[in-house]
Amino acid sequence: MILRQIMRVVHPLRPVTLQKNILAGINGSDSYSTEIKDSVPQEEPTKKNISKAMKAYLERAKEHEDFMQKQREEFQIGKRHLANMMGEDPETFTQDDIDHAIEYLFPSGLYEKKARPLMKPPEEVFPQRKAAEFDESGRPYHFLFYTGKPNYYQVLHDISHHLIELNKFEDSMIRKKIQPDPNLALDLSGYQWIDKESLEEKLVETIGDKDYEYFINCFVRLTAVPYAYKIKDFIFEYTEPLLNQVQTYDAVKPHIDSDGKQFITVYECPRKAARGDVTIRFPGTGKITINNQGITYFEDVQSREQLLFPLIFTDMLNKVDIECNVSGGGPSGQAGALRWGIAWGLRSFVDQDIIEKMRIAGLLTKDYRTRERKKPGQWGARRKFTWKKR
Amino acid sequence: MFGITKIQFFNSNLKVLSTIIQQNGMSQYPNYYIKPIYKKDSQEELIKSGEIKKLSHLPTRAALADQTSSFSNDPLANLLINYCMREGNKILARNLVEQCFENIKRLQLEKYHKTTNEEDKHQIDLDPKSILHKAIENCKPILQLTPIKRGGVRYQVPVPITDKKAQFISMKWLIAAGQEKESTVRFNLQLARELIDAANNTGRVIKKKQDLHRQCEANRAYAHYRWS
Amino acid sequence: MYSSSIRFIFKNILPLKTPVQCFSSAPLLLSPEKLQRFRTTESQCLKHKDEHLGLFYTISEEDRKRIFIYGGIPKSFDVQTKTFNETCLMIRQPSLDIINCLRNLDYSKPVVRFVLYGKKGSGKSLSLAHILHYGYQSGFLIVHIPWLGNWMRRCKEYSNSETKEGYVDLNLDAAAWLLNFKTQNSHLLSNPEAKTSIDYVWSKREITPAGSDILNLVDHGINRIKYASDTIIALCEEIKKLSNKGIFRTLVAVDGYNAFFYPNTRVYTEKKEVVHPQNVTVTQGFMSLTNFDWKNGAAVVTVDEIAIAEEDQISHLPRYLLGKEGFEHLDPFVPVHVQNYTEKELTSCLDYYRERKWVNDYPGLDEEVKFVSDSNPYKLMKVCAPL
Amino acid sequence: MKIFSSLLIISRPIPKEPVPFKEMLPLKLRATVSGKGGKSSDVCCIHEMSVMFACFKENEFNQDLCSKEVEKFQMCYKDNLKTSKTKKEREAKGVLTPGEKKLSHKQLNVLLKKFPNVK
Repeated sequence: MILRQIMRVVHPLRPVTLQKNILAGINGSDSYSTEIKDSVPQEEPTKKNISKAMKAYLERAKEHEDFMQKQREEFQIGKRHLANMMGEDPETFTQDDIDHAIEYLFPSGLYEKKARPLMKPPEEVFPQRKAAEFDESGRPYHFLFYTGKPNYYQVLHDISHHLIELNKFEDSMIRKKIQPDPNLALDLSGYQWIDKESLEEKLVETIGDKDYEYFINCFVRLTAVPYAYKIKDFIFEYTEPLLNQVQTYDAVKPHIDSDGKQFITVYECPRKAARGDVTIRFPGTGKITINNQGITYFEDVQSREQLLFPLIFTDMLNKVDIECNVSGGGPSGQAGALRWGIAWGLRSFVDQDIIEKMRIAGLLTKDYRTRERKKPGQWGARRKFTWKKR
Repeated sequence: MFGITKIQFFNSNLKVLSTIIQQNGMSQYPNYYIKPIYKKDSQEELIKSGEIKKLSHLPTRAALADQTSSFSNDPLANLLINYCMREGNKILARNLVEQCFENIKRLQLEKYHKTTNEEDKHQIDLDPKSILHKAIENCKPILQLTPIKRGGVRYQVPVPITDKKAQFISMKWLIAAGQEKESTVRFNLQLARELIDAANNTGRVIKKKQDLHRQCEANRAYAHYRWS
Repeated sequence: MYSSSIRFIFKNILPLKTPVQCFSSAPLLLSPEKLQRFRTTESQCLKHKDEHLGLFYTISEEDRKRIFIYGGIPKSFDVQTKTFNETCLMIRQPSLDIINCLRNLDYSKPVVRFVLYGKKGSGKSLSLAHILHYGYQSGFLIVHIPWLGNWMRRCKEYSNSETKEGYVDLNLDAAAWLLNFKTQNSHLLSNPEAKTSIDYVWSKREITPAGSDILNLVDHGINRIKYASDTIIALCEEIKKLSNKGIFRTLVAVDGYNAFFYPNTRVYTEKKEVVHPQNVTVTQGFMSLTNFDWKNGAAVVTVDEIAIAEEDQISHLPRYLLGKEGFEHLDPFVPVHVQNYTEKELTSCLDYYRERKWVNDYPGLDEEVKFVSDSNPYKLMKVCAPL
Repeated sequence: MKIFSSLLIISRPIPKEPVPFKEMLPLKLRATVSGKGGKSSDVCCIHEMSVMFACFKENEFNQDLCSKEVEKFQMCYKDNLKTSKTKKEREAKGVLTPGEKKLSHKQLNVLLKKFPNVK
């Protein structure tokens, strides 16, 4: 849940709404994809010819609504209790405060984040359900209702519709002897198709592996059309960006110290078991201090070269002063930690272009690889015991 | 607390979008991570050819501990260090290879001072790295013999090999030649001699390569066997 | 954590000596102006002045054969000189300071002691070599121990002394040293006034009578290895007397002097007990030479971490390395700090390397090398080696 | 007596009961094939190899003098690797290559699905 929340922040491209209104414009009905709350009829229908399916659905919907209502009330009470426990005002107690409180009251070291205690509004905890897909007489709204996966097939239907349209358009352009503009061509680099789980969530339907593969194949074929940029919005709805660059470039503004020098400190630079922090002062003379020692702190040349790497890469070797503290791990790990710290701190003093180059040079990625654990029943991480017949 | 998690998440560039991490063999990086391009000039080339745009959306792996953008850093020399390494003792392996380079320089400089002719002097290569490159290039075999069982008989069948494999074999031979010496001679000195010899297209390793080619030639009748 | 890697890096050079980057020779390709930047043609150490700081000067082949044939130049540097086809030393501040002092000393006063100290590989031994060259050129009688660690930690042979109870002789090393002394000073020893003052009775039959040549005394020590250690003591006393008389002006130079005060030697008695350096016979002679009870001479010694066992290499400062005993023995002395390269020395050294075709140049080499080696002369040499 | 009777039983003719045919599976070919076998040979560049060897023999295995042949051989091998790789990919995906006569089971299945049995 936490992650999902964050994702929303990271990817503003992705539609935030969870309402299933993708098809609303096409067949003119909007009710099949709305939330339960909106669609559940509040008063009993008076008509006699209400179908059995509708009846069953209404029963289920009411049951669910009652359940959710109960949950909501419980959540509200729980929230107030929690606020009292934390000594804060229950009226202004937000979801963030709840999360803090839970973290504080039930500290959990469980590795799997999903297994940790949480308290979220019931709408987030319990899965969404489809609203009624048929009217009172039992007639489905959607023409693909009987496929069992109407939303999924609707998307495929749309794809084929677009494909036909685009082909027609291309034919007409060829007749006019107009070439497609290469500048406008659809650039999907940096994006990937949404994965199966997100797609399922989006469609509120479970789909099989083969269905997903078919879905991807259809989209690949659609994007191969020269005029695919005309339906950019439709295609990007089903993609997600691979990497959000803005975050890498977002360097912190340097502080000013008492001497009027700019400085920036990077805390918790990790590599293997080593942890360190790096302070970079701008303008400097190229002095480097590691644990109150010079570069001689590292005996081997490789570690020294590691510290040199970000500095020569950005041409900042004699322009900054560096102070580092590092502990834990071995020399190589410590040097790696400091290398990352220096590179990360230097972003504040160089321009965007060089930051991007540094990223491609692999300086801004945290090297989170660690020693693989030994497994029982074998010699080490991978090596097995010598095989003996008996 | 959550503020911090958020920042860490951003910093690490990790793609947590899909909860399932796309596995990439035994690697700890997902398969869409590209390898770092850590040399400045190779980045310049990419910028010129415009391929850098394609990389701008892909996350990069962290540069390894022996990679720097310095001109003195040579990937092939790093590879040689790694092949020489025993039990992860990289400091020793690096020292040996660097001493070997030093010895190459000493031997070549000695030759340089001995020759009196100006033109001959220019002919002598004083760069140990270019000698290493030449030596490895010269020692690369083209074919390899693989035993293939046919009707209960093992045939040594000549098989073409990829460039990567050829390079590995070449370096393996060079290191083995360096280790094959009297106990009074140091490994680094012997390796230096072998490298200089191989760079001049003479010496034991070149002979070994030619022997392999000779054997392949003798067994060329089996060439059509290969995998079934 | 790091001790292992330290040990590893310095293992190869431990018994040798750390060098300074200095050397040079015949101009090859560079223009004269560029040449001036790192090389001087002034081979007379007498004339070396502040303006020569950071420049290389050449030691002629004869001088080198005279002074350094039995050591005095660290082995790693020796290899360099062979590769470069010439012996060049860099003129650096510490050696220049001492040479200036030696030039202006009042030799009627008791002996002045200079102590060169500095971190590993900062160039103490080569500074000493420069001073020795000066001493040789200006006619000093040179009493030079190339590397004391060779006696205390890597002695060739040891035996209980016959003349002194509880002492140990290092006769082979002593004889080798006498030979070294003879070659270094042969031109001075032929001085007719250089005579022994008293009789030396070695055994019933062997006597060096008073009034015989010092050269005879030295030769006796070389020929009768059994008495080499005792000869050194006798020689030291004679040198002191002759210097007091004004016949010789003496320069005592000891590399790794602190080994005289480091108790864990690798010299053993016949019972396999570790011998304190003060109980080694030859020590006596040099201890008295570094004392200040004589005049018309000077003593230059270096204290070095490498002269003692690895586990005790904590500090490079003289007080630690000499210990209380040694410090009081030398007190008062002139401490001279040998530091890492300055910016000018570094560029001069790298220019020299380039001229000798030792490094393959690339942009940014100087800065990178400076950062990686921290301007330490020995480290710089090692870093430049594979480039 | 006992033996005799048992013999009698044996000699008695066994009544032939007609085994009724049961149609366990429908009597027609299936529309799919399973992916067994399919080993392919990767022998290639034999001609280039023999040319190269001939050159080698002439020049006492001095590679410098045969650089042209060697390059040809290596190019051939490289091209072969590339084509076989793309071919393998297509086969694994079941994409049909026009004009290809040897088909993988996946490609066959695609083809069979396109032209099903007449019912």
